[in-house]
Amino acid sequence: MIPLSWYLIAAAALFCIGLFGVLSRKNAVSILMSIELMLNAVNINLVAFWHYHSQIQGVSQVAPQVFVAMVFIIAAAEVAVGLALIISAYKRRETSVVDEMTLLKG
Amino acid sequence: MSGLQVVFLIVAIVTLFSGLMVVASRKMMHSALWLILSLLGVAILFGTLQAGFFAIVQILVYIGAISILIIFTLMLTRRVMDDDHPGVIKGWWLPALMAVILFGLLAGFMATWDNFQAMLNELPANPENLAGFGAALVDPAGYVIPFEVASVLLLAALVGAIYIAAERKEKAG
Amino acid sequence: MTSETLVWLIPLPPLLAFFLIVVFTNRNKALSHWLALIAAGLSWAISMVIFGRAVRTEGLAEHPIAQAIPWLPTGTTSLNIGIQIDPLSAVTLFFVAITVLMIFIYSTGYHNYGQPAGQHDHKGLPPEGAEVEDAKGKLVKVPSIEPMYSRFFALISLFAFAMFLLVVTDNLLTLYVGWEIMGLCSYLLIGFWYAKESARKAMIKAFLTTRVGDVFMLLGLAALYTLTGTLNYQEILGNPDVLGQLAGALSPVLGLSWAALIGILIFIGTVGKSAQFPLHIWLPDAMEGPTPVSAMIHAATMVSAGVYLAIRFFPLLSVGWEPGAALTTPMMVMGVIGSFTALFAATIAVAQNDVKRVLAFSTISQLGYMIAALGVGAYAAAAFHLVTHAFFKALLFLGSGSIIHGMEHGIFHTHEHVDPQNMLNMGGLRKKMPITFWTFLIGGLALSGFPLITAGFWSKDEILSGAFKGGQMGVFITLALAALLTAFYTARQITLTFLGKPRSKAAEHAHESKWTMTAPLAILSVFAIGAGWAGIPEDFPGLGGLLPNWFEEFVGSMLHFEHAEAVHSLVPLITSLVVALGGLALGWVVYRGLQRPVDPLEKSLGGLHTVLKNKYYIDEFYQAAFIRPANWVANVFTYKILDQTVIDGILHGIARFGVWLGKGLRNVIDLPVVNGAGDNAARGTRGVGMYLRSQQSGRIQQYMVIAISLLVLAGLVIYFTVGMS
Amino acid sequence: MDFIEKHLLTLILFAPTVAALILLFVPGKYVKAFRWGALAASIIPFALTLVAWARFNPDPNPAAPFQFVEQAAWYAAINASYHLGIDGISLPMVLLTTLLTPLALLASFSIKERVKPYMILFLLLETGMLGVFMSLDLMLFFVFWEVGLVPMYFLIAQWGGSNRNYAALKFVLYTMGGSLGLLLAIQLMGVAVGSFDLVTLTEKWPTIQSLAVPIGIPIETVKTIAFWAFVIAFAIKVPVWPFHTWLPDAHTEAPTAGSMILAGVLLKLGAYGFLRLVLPLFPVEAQRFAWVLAALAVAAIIFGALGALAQNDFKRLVAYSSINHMGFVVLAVAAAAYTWNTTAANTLLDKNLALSGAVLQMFNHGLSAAGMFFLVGVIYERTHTRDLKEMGGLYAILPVYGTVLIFTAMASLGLPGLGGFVSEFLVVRGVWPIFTAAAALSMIGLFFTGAYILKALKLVLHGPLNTRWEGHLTDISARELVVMAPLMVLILLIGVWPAWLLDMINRAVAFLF
Repeated sequence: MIPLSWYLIAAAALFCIGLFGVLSRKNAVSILMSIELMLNAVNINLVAFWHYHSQIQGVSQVAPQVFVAMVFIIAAAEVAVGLALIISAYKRRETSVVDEMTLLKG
Repeated sequence: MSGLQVVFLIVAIVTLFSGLMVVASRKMMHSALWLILSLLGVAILFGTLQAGFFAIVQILVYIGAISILIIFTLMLTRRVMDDDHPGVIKGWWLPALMAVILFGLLAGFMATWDNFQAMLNELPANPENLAGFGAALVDPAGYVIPFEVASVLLLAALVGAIYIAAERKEKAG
Repeated sequence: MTSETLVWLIPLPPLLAFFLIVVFTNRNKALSHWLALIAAGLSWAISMVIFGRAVRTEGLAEHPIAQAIPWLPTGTTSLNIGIQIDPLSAVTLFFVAITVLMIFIYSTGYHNYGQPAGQHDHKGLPPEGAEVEDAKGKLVKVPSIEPMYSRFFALISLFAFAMFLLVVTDNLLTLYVGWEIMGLCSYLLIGFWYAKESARKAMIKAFLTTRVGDVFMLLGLAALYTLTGTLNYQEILGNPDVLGQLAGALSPVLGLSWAALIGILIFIGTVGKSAQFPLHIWLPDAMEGPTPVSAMIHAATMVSAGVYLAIRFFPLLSVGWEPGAALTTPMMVMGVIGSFTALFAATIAVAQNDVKRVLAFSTISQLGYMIAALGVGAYAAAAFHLVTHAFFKALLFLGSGSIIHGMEHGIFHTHEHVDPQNMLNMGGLRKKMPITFWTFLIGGLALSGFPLITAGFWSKDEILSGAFKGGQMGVFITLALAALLTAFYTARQITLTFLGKPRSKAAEHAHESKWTMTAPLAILSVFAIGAGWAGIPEDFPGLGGLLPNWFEEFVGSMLHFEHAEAVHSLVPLITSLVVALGGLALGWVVYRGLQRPVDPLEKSLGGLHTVLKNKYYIDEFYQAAFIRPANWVANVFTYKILDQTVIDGILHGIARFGVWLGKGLRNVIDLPVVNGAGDNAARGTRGVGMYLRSQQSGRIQQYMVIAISLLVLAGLVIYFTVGMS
Repeated sequence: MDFIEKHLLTLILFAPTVAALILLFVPGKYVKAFRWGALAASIIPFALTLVAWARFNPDPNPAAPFQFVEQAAWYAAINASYHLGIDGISLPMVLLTTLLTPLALLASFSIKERVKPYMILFLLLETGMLGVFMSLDLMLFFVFWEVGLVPMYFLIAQWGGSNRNYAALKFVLYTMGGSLGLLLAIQLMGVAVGSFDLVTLTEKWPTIQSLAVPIGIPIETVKTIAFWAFVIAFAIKVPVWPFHTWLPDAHTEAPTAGSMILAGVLLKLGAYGFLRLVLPLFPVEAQRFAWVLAALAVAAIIFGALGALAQNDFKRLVAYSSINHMGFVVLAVAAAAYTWNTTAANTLLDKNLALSGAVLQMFNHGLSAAGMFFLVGVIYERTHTRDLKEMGGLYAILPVYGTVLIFTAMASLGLPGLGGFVSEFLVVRGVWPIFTAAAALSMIGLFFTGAYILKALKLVLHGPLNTRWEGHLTDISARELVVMAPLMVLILLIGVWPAWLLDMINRAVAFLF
């Protein structure tokens, strides 16, 4: 009984919050957390559209479910690798502040 | 305004607020705790969408695994916890501005869609058809390949994570 | 057991012996030779049983002992192989089994079984003798045992297997199998002492020369199989319809009928195997093998196989011919080649000094006789001569081996360095080696056709009278001349070897061989005499009719036409008497009192003798005319010019063209145009990059901000242009 | 058992690949594990082939000409499918492959360097070869055709002799050059008929009247071009004179086991292509150009033998002998092509005999050539030279080796009683009434076959004792005898009793052509 738009707006908001975090936070762990927020926003959208399409077709739709599952998996993988990298970087440089990692500097 | 809509609004507000706190708190540990709350909110949102399975998975995977992992990492990199200076970069207004514009854009785009205001009705019983979902994941004509690839990816990520984070016996240089 | 089963069993024991010796007993000399001997004995015993049954069977030619099994599936049908004993194979089996057994027994003695191993003996070389202490403690040299004793028995068993297979089989394909395996065995046995350079050459020569004939024969086989759909003797040779069809159909070659063409192709196989001119060159060189091998090749098996094949295919070779009619083309070819070879080889034999080489050329000559006999249609005579020749030639070869052994004994004793095979070094061996002498004499007389008592007389006489009756005077005269020469060189050989005084110290101290060698000689000499009595012509003055001409009746029954006997004439009889006795006498007179090891003929014949001694320089001619060109074609033309220069040249040319094209493109297009433009673009980019570089902070988030702002900008543009419309 | 029954060919085909993948994860220092593991892995397909042999019905069923068929969707978009199946022609080839690979691996135990990649490449090679023999889909055929090429290239280039780079490059470029046309022709046919399935193509392509996509060239011309593309690709592989010069180089430089497989199986791929693809797909063109093939085959027989006679390098000599022997296969193919539409009973028989002989010749040559190359390798490992002039008189030092060598050489020479004779006789007999002159001329080659074999034996074994080697050489070892024994037994078995193999070939050939 909730309009689809509410979910979409909420997801967009969450996504933008996450984006802001990714762009503005200094600490790598925080960035990672922000990314999680973005992924969650995406998931809200996916589940909402799953509900919407299932409702139109009258049958549960598989494809959105699979996408959601994929997002879960990718999120898990990303966190695992990301955190491992952070720990590794921390051990070498005693910091997890992204500003201090500027190997790419020209 | 039905009860469900009220619930939705409350949960959405809590979720967004805690999301904001995740990116705004100074202390990392606080961020992490706010994150849990936000994730929980998302799980409830799933529930309102009658996706109970994903709600549970959300709790299990995100809150049970990912958040805990993040907290562990924070504890391992202890110095960070005592970090007291501002958590955001100096020119934080630019990303903030961009986020707002992006939100406006997204909302504007979506609003042009005809079905934007479509109502989500209650689905019939057993809406998720988990058996069908499960079968589709292992059906050669369905999604077995993405599924398998994702599994391998996960495995590779785990192996890689262990490899990266493992203590090196012989330190080069 | 039924005769059929028994016939199947004949070739098997030697084969089994071969495998057993090769795989298991090759380190145990006694076990090896016992295996071989038992195998040969078994084959001999079964052969005799079969021969006995065959002789007693009425109408064996029409209803041979035969049995076949499918072997090669060919479409819906299959090619069958099997066994068949008819009169021809029965008599062949008879002499093959006996000579093979004798040669086996002889071999144990020849290879010095029971003697110690030589200190300096080496595999691949003839044993040089061992030094042992005698009773007085003095070092003496005695013959030593062959180092590759087991190997010899293995190979000769395989050889025997192949010959038995060839004889008992009922079709041309299996015959070819035996034929080629024999080729292999002769190759390996001629080169038994492979470390000798001469043996190494001789073995290849033997194999390749006979292979020339074999490939033609294979073509004949293919043609025959194509036209008749079978290779079975009875179905082709015993079937006048098939023969008639073959004779009627015209082949694409020289206007010959298919029968004639196939006949000639198969006959070329015989020419190779039976060492007829022009493929005779391998046989004298084949003397490089141990003497039992020579006996095996020249008497019992290989060369006989060639003649056997020709006799076997006589119905095809002579299709359309009957006594008195014009000869068919293959018969004319056989008549010419046979009689020419007979005379040609006999002339060479006169000038040879090696005791085995004389016999080798005499073999070629005698085989020519048989071929010529077939050419004039004397079918039974050819078969008869095949049998008698096998006996006396085996006897002569084994005898010559005994002589060589005796001489070697003398050499060991005196340490004199002479060639134990050169007859000019011998002389007077009669007293030293009595058994060898008497048996060799019997063999020699049989070879030269000594009247009445020897087998050779009867068979040779039949051939001469066959040629005479057939009206082939050219063949008759040639053969008579050859017979004269045969008697002459036989007398020369016997005189030089056994009579007179020793011309070397070694000959003085020669010693009779042991019983394992002399006993086979004695047994064979019985057959060298007695075998002739089976075929005394009925119209022979005086003796004719005393014994029935059993052989002619038995083997002659193979042919379907009646032998129309012409009016008997005394000319051939008198001729054979004159040439045999005259030749013998002449030879004895010339060589009677020879003192020094120089051949008196050398002086009297002069240059001709040199030509004869060098075998008409045919080897040299072949070397120049065929072998060297063939090598040139292989080395220079095919390999160097065709493969390496032309074909590879083209390939490398293509490759080089590819490289050239690539380089050209690079120089003309890539470097100035593409690279030029690229370089300039790169330089520009670099400049811009250098400027931008200063703008790079290395902070990921800044990059992301830029990226996302661009994204947002793009979204705004789209939103306000496309989205609005 | 049901699973094995249904997927027998897939199991045979991919067992080596799976083993190779497993070996990939074993650390390279466990040399023994690789040797024995690869050997054990290659015995699995052999055992399964025996199962297939036992369950194979030699009588072809017109409704289902192929047995153990497996079909699965692959590239559905272009109608190419994973379609496997074997009949009486391919089964002997599969057996040959699965038999020779373990033997070659056993022969490779003497490889000391980089054992891991060597064994893995070898197993992949086996899959490639087997795939060609089993494929019933041209796309699949082509894929496996190329898959076999790559490991061989590396085997030659990595473990080869002194001139290996040149040889490997020549081999790979030459074969690739042929494959190019093959691929284009396959695509052309696939587009024209709308399927790459061999069974469908065999039905439709020979009688096709127009291309699906008109390209403005008459259909006959298109077919002729496709025919030549096929013929040249296969002729290079066989190899037919004058496309043969890659072979002596590749064989000579390849490691021993590589030469065994190269001569034993890879050459058969070309001949198999002629039988499986050229004859059924291009009967009209094949008949029109049969005389060209026959002429080239005779040239291969004669020049192959003469080329072998010219060599003083033992391995090169054996390599040239392959050209000579494979010429007979092509000659039989030419004869069959010439008479493809005959109905006369005796010509049918001729054709049948020629083709049976050809398939049997492929099998026999696989045995004897592999044996010869192995024996060359054995002597090379001991003397470190292949120059015949430096050998000689070795019989006295290596009696067992000498005996084995003589046996194998005689099989190669075509001695009656051994395998080679039966097939050569069948070919000559079958070709004789169709191409009489060619059959007669091939006798020259047959004669020189004898000449070069004897030359090799003479220079290796016979002659005065070579003191240079005395005391330095050891006779053939038990492991090497184990490699030779199955080959020798089979050679003898086919020579004495060919029916067990020939019967199956014969029925398949009679059914197919």
